[in-house]
Amino acid sequence: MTFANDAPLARYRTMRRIRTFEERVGELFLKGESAGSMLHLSIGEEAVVGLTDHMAEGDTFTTHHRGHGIFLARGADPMRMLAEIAGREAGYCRGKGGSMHIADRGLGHLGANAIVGGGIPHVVGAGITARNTGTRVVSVAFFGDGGMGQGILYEAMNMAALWKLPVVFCCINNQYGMGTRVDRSAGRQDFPARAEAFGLRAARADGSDVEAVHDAAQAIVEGARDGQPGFMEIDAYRFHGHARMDKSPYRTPEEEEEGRARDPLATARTSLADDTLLDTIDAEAEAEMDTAMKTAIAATPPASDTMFQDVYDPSTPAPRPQRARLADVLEERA
Amino acid sequence: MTFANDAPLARYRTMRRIRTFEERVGELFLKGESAGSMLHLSIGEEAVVGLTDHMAEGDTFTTHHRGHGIFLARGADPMRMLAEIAGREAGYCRGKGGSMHIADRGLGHLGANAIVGGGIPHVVGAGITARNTGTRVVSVAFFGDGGMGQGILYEAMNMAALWKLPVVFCCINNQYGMGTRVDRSAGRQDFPARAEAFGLRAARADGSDVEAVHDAAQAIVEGARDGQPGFMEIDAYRFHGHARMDKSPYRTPEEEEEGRARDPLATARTSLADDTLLDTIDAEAEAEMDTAMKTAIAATPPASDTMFQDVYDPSTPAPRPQRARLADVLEERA
Amino acid sequence: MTQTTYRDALLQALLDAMDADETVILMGEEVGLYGGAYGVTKGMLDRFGANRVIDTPISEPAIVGAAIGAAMTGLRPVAEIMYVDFAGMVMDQLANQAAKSRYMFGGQIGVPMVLRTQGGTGRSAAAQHSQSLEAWMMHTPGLRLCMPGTVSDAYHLLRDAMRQPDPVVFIEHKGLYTMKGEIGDVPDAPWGQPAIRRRGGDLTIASYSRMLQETLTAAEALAPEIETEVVDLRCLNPLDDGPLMDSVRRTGRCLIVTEAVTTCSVASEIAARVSEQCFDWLEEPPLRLGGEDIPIPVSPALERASIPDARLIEDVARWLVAREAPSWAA
Amino acid sequence: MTQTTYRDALLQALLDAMDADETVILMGEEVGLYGGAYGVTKGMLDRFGANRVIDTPISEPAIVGAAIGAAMTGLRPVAEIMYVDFAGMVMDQLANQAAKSRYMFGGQIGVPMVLRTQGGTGRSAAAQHSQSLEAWMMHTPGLRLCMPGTVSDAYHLLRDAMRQPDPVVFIEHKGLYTMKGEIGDVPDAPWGQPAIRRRGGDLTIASYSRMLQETLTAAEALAPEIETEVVDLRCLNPLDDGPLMDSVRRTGRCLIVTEAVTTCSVASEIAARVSEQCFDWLEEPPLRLGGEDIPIPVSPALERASIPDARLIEDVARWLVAREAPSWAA
Ligand SMILES: Cc1ncc(C[n+]2csc(CCOP(=O)(O)OP(=O)(O)O)c2C)c(N)n1
Ligand SMILES: Cc1ncc(C[n+]2csc(CCOP(=O)(O)OP(=O)(O)O)c2C)c(N)n1
Ligand SMILES: [Mg+2]
Ligand SMILES: [Mg+2]
Repeated sequence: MTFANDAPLARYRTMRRIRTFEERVGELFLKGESAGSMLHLSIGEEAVVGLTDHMAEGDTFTTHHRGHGIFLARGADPMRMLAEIAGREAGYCRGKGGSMHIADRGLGHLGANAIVGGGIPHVVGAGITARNTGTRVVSVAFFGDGGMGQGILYEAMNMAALWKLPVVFCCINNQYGMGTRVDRSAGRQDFPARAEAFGLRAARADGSDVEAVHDAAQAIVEGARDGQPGFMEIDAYRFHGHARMDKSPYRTPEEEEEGRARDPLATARTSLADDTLLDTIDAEAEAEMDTAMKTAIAATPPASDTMFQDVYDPSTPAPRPQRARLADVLEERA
Repeated sequence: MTFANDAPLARYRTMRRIRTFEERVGELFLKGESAGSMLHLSIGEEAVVGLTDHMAEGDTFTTHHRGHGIFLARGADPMRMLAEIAGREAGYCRGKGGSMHIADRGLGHLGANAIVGGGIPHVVGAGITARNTGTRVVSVAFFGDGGMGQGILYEAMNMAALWKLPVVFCCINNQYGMGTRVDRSAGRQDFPARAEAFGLRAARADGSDVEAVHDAAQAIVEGARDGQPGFMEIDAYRFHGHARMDKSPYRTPEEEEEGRARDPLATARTSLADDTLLDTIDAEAEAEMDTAMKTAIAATPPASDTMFQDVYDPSTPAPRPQRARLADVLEERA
Repeated sequence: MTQTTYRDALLQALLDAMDADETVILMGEEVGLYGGAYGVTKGMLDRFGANRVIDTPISEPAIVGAAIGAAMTGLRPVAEIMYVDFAGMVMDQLANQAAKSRYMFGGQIGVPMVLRTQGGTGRSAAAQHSQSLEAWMMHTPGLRLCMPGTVSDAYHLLRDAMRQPDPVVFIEHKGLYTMKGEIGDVPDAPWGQPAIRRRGGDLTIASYSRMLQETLTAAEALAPEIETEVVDLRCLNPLDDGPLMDSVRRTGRCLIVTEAVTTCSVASEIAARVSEQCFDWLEEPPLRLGGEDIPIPVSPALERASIPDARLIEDVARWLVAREAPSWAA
Repeated sequence: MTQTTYRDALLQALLDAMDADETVILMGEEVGLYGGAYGVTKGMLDRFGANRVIDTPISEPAIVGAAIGAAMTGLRPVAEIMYVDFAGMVMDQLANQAAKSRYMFGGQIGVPMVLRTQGGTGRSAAAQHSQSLEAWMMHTPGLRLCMPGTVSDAYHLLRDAMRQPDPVVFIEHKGLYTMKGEIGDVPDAPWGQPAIRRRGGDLTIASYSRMLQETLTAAEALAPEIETEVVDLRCLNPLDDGPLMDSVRRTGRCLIVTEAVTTCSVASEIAARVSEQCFDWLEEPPLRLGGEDIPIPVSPALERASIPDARLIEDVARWLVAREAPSWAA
């Protein structure tokens, strides 16, 4: 089946693929096949697709640690993502980066980041490149409500506003930074007001409704393309724990139930109303992700000498392994 | 002559003492008696006295590198300041700190700072102390318009708002950070709006009128004492260059003339209108600062072994001088 | 004495200090309601309330900055940075403010705070959550630096740290939290001094933190063939190197084992001191066994291969003492 | 060839690079209208315009972060941090982002940027404006690190730095800007390698940046009594130590002179390597001559006394080679 790429149905499909993907990531961990337990699922935050749908080929972006969904929305190959999350050579980063450091230059992904706020200023630089080279490229920084605590965000927003760069700051507010609800981390919770105070155009949208996000994001992303940097808050809920080991004991079951009721997939299903078609899409997503999962698990870990590669560009000799250094010293004295 | 301490005439006197003091600092440099040339005069910014007059004994504060005037307003001994600026043992910091690192625990001065923004978060901690110990102490961070570029300011303001701490952030906007006029560093120049976006009470006052500053600062400082942190911008002009070597070639003579016309001392003289009395005050200030200057210049530099003192508290052995370390090695092999 | 864990020993130190001294406060991300990212501070919020156990926004520079201000004004803050990898965000507050205040201000204003954090590999947490950055702190006069490698030290060093008049960076190891051991009635060695963990005459191995445990395992395996003296450096800055030098002068051989990137590391500093002070006693050059000079890869196999373990320590020790070349040096 | 200054050599390198490659941009505080805090970039704004010479707000972390993003997307930014003392604000962007991107992302995304900054003592600028923090960068795999100590290197190393595919931290010295010298037609040594500045058989002194000049002055004063070989390390990370080791194997003696705090410094790293690689050739232990382990005091006399100078280098050299004890070692 086909449908226009930038349309509610396509958005539903992307959101479903994200959710199914994230469920597989959870299984990967349970199977003991993931590299570590620092896996942050974006379930509940799929409506970010409403913003990414305004991005075009060539546009660049950075994400926080909870970035799987964003990258899928921008065209990622689920197999290579899962392989990376599993620490396999076939992964996007050859098993060096893992879940929190996926990147793909070709698709404009300048990198997920395990430092809260760490990737935010990079879009300012991407904006300078766009300006200086005269492209119409937009660069988007995705981060969480926790990122609102990082001073570097305000430094970056100020620069973007000052230089009128084609840059968007997108805060996915899932109400929590680990165990801290946003009312316990923000003196005032009106995040768009902060961005406006620095001279950005700002909006907030309901993250349980991808079409609302899509509508609000239009002016923000297109404004940025025209040199009016923007800020967008997507108001969502983190359905699961912070990472795989967290059972969220700091939230009540009632709150969780209410939060999970704000489900962008459910909202989309209701409004799209074609259950048969949607079920087919769901089944396709399952099949796609199952295949990706199998291939990723079957992939091999990186060979141990790859450890010394890519510290620098190949024009610089790789770091000398310490066994070689020690062997030199000791052999000379043998 | 005597007059109520917190009154326009007293404020004029303090402003005059600051100005005369800063003129002496300039002379100290010309005489070759200062430690280095990194001396930042606060001439033009004396109206900060309108805010400091709301501070009480026990209140604490931190300043930026241009902090001489603020500290004088809080009771500094000009001789000990000049001695410090000259790198003498009799200085506030025994000749270790210099102009940019004057402090005095007794007068509540937690330290001037040569890192733009560096001292700002310290008042948050002072605010926690005040809260936890149940005092009515306020802590004020003084910084320049350049400090508005530092992310740590926003982190600190957010914390102060979140925890309702007795803290004031005071931005002395002298229109320049070195050679950069504020319109070239700020995406949007409404600084109080930034503070409000974080949940602070905020105000801006005309820095050429100390009484206007005094009026505006009242609600800010007293609000902070009651647990409503505040932000205050004092709109002033940097009369001279950034530091002693800077002739400000990046500003036009017209702009400088206009800026220097915004003179808080001239404004105060006009409104106080008692020339004889004011002239006496001026003369007293000159005499006071002349004496301070003479004493400071006559003071001795620190002995060279003081270099190893105060790296740690005396309970920790002082760092071993390297000559002693080398002597050990070499003597053993003699 | 009963067995406890490194984690619980830390908790006990915090509890005892907060019971004894009401100026002690905790502040950091997730130290309260969540109980600490690695569970160290569980229960503290309920026990001491939100004024003394302060959950903060994700604002590392201001967390350290606020702790400094609190310390300057009479409290004894224990600030937490969740991973030492975030040190790059706070080195200004740490090295330019906390470390230098007493000095710059001529001795007037001390900063009696503890910065608790944890580092190291072992969880496939990748390049930004697995580092060992103690060298940055050791290169900063004015800071004190502790890295406990035993359960007893987790307790006693943290208690001692909270009594210091100067800023202490206290780096735990994520791979040690579940380690079991006993808390001694008294510290294994005085504050600021190394502890000799094992006596032996053939070789001195200096280490600290998790690598101390790997070293002890290796020493056990080497005995009685090779008698290893194991020196736990514990308090790295200022470093009291006397006991280490005494040991090396006895054994004539010194191996330094750390987990950090080797270049410009604590191991390099120790090696430099050993050759300065023990030159005429040395049978062999002091050798560094550290982490490879690379970022930490996420792949569990690569991560493990990038740092020393007991096996590698044994290999090098045998070669150093008995000239038995290991397989990898063929 | 005509004499020029270290400052003008740097300017020339920037001009030539920007003329040759329009992807090169400058960004930092006061690099444009003001012409640079130390006057290096005077005239650049007029010549290249505000899109390529970018005055920034006082936001060091975001300056480095923005440079990283620009580098990732095709430009070759030269970002400036006015004083290396502000490194503590940018180490996260530098060490966790710039240095690790290529590695974490499996080789896909390089960060070809230069971070220009300056450090060192000499201006009574006190504890937060006088430091030498290169050890932090040398401890960071993925960074390149250069510290030019001659006029010709100021030009050639900066040009080379701007051609690198990886991030280079380029640390100038505030005390060298007015130093005069010639820019060679070709670099004094290949990129990444040390330069032998003087030949001699009695003693090797390794140094870089301003201490190289003090070392050369001392070497001159020592000759012909003591023939000193002076090795300029120039490119500290990754360090090609081969030429230094060759030299030490010839002379049997090594002194390392730096301005930074000695503990855990570049000098410590060099000393560790020398004893590892030259143990059997050494007549004396490798010795470190560095800054005192203290913050830099503002008093000009104390500041001077806190770091090595030619006189002290001479003293130690005479003692090392000729066993003449200096007055201070009585
Ligand atoms: C600088 C930094 N501080 C702290 C952490 C630890 N940490 C990882 S994720 C996280 C919470 C982030 O919350 P948010 O930004 O809202 O993202 P979310 O996890 O909710 O998607 C924290 C504190 C980190 N990785 N980096
Ligand atoms: C973190 C940091 N960045 C840069 C500098 C260099 N510097 C010193 S003062 C100054 C300008 C500060 O401007 P502002 O805050 O407005 O204070 P003013 O000098 O105008 O009083 C700069 C850039 C510094 N000292 N610290
Ligand atoms: Mg969140
Ligand atoms: Mg200013």
